[in-house]
Amino acid sequence: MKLQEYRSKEILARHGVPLLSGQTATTPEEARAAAADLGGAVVIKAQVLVGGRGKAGGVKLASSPDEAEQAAREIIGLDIKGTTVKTVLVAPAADIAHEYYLGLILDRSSKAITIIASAEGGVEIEETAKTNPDAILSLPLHPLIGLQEHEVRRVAFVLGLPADLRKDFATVLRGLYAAFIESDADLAEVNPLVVTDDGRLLALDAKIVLDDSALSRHPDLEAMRDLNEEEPSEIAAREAGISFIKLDGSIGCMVNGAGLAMTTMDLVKLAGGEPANFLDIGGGAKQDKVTAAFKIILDDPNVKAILINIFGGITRGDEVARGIVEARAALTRDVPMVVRIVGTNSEEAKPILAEANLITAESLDDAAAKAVAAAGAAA
Amino acid sequence: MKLQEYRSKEILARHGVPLLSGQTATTPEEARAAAADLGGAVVIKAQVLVGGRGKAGGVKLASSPDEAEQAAREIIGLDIKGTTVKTVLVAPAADIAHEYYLGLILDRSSKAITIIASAEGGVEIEETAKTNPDAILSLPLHPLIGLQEHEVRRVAFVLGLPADLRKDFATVLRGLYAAFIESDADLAEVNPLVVTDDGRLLALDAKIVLDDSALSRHPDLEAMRDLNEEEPSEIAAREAGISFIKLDGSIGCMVNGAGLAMTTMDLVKLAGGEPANFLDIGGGAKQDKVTAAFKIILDDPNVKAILINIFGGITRGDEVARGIVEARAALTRDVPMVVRIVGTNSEEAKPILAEANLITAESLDDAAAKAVAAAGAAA
Amino acid sequence: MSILVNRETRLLVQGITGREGEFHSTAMLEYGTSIVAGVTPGKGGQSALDGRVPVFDTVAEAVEQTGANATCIFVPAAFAPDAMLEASAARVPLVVCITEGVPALDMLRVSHVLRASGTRLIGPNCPGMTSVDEAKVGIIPGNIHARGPVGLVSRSGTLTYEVVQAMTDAGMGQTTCVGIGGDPIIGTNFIDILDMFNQDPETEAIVMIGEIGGEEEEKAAAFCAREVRKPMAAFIAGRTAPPGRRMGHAGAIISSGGEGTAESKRVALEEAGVRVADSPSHIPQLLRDAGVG
Amino acid sequence: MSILVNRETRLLVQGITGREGEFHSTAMLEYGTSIVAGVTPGKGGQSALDGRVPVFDTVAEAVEQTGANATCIFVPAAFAPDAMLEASAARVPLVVCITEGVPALDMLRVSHVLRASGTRLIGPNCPGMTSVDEAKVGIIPGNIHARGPVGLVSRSGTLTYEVVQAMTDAGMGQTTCVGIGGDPIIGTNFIDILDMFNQDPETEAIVMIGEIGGEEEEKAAAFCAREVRKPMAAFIAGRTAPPGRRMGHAGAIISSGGEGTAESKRVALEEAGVRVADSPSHIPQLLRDAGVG
Repeated sequence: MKLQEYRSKEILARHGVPLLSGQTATTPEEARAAAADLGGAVVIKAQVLVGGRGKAGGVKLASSPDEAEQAAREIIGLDIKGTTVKTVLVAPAADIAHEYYLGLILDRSSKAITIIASAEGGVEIEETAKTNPDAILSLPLHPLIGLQEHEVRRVAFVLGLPADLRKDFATVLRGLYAAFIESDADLAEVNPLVVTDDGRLLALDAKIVLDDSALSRHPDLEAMRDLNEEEPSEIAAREAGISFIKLDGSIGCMVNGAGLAMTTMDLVKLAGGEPANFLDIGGGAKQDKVTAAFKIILDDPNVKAILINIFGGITRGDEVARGIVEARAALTRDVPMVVRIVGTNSEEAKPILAEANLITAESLDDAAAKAVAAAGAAA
Repeated sequence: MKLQEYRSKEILARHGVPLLSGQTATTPEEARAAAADLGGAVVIKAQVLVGGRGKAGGVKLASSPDEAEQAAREIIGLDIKGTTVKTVLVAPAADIAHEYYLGLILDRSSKAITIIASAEGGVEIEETAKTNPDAILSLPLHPLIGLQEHEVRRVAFVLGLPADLRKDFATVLRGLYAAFIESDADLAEVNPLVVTDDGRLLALDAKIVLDDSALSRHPDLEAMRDLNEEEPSEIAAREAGISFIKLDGSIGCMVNGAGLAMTTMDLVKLAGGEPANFLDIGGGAKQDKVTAAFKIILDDPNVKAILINIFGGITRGDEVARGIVEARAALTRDVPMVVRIVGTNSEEAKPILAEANLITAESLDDAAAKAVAAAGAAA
Repeated sequence: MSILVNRETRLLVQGITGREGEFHSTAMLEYGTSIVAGVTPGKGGQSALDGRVPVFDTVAEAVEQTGANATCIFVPAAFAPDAMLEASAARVPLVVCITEGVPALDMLRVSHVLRASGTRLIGPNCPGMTSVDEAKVGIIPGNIHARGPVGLVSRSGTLTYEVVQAMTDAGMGQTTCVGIGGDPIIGTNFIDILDMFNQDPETEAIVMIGEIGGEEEEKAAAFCAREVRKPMAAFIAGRTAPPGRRMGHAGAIISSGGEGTAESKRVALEEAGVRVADSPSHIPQLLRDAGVG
Repeated sequence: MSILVNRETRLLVQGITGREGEFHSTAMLEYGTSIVAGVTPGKGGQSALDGRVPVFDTVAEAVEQTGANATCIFVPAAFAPDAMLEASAARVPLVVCITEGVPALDMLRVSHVLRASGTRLIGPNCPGMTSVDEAKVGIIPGNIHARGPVGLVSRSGTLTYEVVQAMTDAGMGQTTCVGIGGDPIIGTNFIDILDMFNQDPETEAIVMIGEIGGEEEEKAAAFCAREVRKPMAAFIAGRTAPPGRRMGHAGAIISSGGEGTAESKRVALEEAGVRVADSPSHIPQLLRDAGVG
């Protein structure tokens, strides 16, 4: 789960990372008040989870409350890569002498939390990785003893920080590490980390991405979820315990298992169609989940057909078949459905599906082809 | 450094270990007041660092303040293995249904903190190790991840604790472990850990031994040192940065290096004498240290001769020789001195020693023989 | 021959008295797997699966009493890290963790400790493995297999079943089928299993099922080019997955920088001489084209 | 031949600009040791020992720039654990820590991490080692040695010098003399070094200097009985030490239960066929009796 900048900064501040926290605002008037309250020049920043807000006009400087209000007016409501800006952060502006990049990632390859640092901050690290990979220090930490003093020193020396800021840098890196560990993060980055004209070290922007598998032990962080930036259908799916991602095609998919769900999408595409979603209904799919899945899929008006692909293992085919038939009876919108059920009790599933007049298929390739045909006919 | 029972309990209580802490008393009247304050039956326990206080009469039950005063009167002033009891602990008495042993040691052999547990508590674990070694569970913990839940469970099951006390046991073991780690202990034990007649789990006695090398980062624990139980000469030595242990012989030893100091003692014994002390003056022995060492050695009236054995490495022989000559001039008591200086600048040391009329020796065997002879002549 | 598990496997099940543990243990027993012990703290002395398996309080005791040499873990995510560490501390050489949703930082710790102590960890969030007609450890349905010359390794669950079923339907049997798990931090990766198949005399060909996310397939491709001389086919799921989104599996995510795509993995494998299928159903034919069967 | 260090040793000194570090580095340089770098954080770019050795901010940089393959640590106890970890992280294969007074719990952590990563740690609280006429790493006075056929290993400092001097005086030279340190938790124990000497073709006989505390001498005795066919002599310090007291070295303590006595060690060694001396000065004769020299 990605956290908004102001939330990420909240967490880092708790761990002693020096930053200019500012105030959030959802209206131009609030932004004006915040600027007046902070005094001096401020920067107004769109709080969105997608990247590239700067280029999209989502970040503006303002030297007075008037200008802040005007800037907020321009930013709030702006569409940035499909997300409408609802909130801005109004933070004191800083005079920047130098920008650095400092991040921690959970690197699956080295199976280690890895420090990523660069003296070329302010641009996306992926960009630096392409243009100047030698400018990036990548330092994997020991998984059992974590961040050590010599690693803190080494990063400071490699970045070439002024000697009198090395102690402050240690505070930043230790705080970033503590925040990473204590919030079970996948990523925690400060970009840019700046040295100001008056010689202070400050985190000007921050980004934390949390490990979804660990969220259940962090109710305080779960509460930071920004529902404003999620598809309502995805919120509904999460609440129903279904793994769902909305896409742009016309063929809704309902599958058990993530790998098989991706494969089903791939085969829809291979058969000439476009999947409308990724949907993994999980193991032992019961009727209430099937019902919820139907509703989520059909709430998308683009969906012209549904492909149901269930490989029975834990899940029993006849139970799923009955669930489908019963759930379908309650649907508000009827679209063609292609159902493929294999594995445990798939034979028992066949008469149930046949009686309900559902299109069936033996192989996955066949099921995908039939779903694409059905969607084409319905369009 | 060994901590007294009441100090050890203080630390364990801070880490949530359930116990009956009680109050210390240094006079029978204080013990009476403590017993009255606590109410009910109490146990009066001598606070000494040597073992076997129970057999020596240092632990007594008292069912009233009167009895408590009487018991304290008998215990305070008692000599237990050379230590005079100054303080007693007055603690509530418990009705014991079962006694267990639970300890954590730093095991040099497995290089791990190791849980030692036995359902046969109340006796010294060394005793159980001899009589019934199978009754002892020895469980080394992973040095980097420490105590794990499965280890807590396992100890509880092996001890055969009642099911409803397993959760309380987890509190005890986790608390003991936290106390061990946070105080940099060498040993932390609860013996006995008891189940009372009314089904409570309690630490009735506790012992913590601290790692001397880590004391500098625990000023609060250093302050728990019981100077009452140390030889004044050993206290003086520690303050002078000298490693010193008083023994019963007549030949004082002053050596640089611990292994060589032990060897010097061994050779004194081999030559028919008895060493009066272990004394390691450390590397680069300067004159102030030599002066302090002389004073500490000569404060022991049994000392009839001094054997000085210096192997120059870091330490320069001529400097030590000059230090000896100058320090000797200020001595209040004159005993024969045998000086052996080898290694760095030992040639330059010779004329200095000769001029001062000190007995010199080339080999260590020779030095030991001369010291024994000198002590015999002086006696 | 087969890899990881076989007729000598003496299986312990951690969480055997739970719903999932009991259901799948019954299926494993029916497949012919020798389940010698179960562990549920507090239920020591009882028995499970209609009296067929003794239950112990601790793994240490179970191992001591029964000589168990492998364990399958069904305990909830909050307790799974401790269960894995317990098995390793009791020197069980093979630990298979089915549990889904274990936090990555826990797995960082656990996988490092287990690897350093020489314990082989499969998973977590994996379906386990079947050595066909010898032993089944995990949740792969037993009836989809047929014995034959192909080893299969996969990051996925039901997709594995899909491929196995397609192979069995096409008359192409398997030695061992292994699901290594879909999480970012897992105990055993593709290369470890490919190496075992490469050295197993009875395995004549290898199928690898990957998906988007990470670089493990690319690394496996490099390993195959260097070490593996047996015919190979592969399938990579997620060609249609959008970047930056987690596709069900915690590990299945294409980074916003574009690493971890199906295309990158496909190209790497093809360059290593591995035949990559467009659909799971094409795999048997690709292997036939390579001279298998 | 010799063990651990030789003419190929390219030494790094951590804490080279400190008082101890500078003094002993000068002595090592004078002995002929090749010191290629020093590390003092914040002094990178300067030089030490009258311009003869470049100083770096980090071990990683020093290794990268100079190819250092061993390090000698002189930093204060509070910083020594981090220094050892830094050397290991930079993949320096041999770490010699002279520093005394490192807390045992720190060493538990450090020694485990270094061992798991394949770094050889000698010490802490040790005098280091000399491969006679080849390289000296540590603080053993160089002038007490003579080259010859005997390898020496010891838990002690000045006692080591005493024995070496006695041997040299008696015309019995050494291959390598190693002080492994007097702390309870050390990186390398007797057995590791005995094994190296046992395999070193030029080492014809071995001297072992032990002291009270722990069971390492007893374990070494068992190893000697099993593996070592070269003549051996030993000395154990502390026959007169009282139980329960720490004799200077953090590790030199006889437990109140009576383990760790000089007598127990002496008996174990004699039973393993090792000749045990009553005085360090007897060692050369014991070796002669065994046919050495």
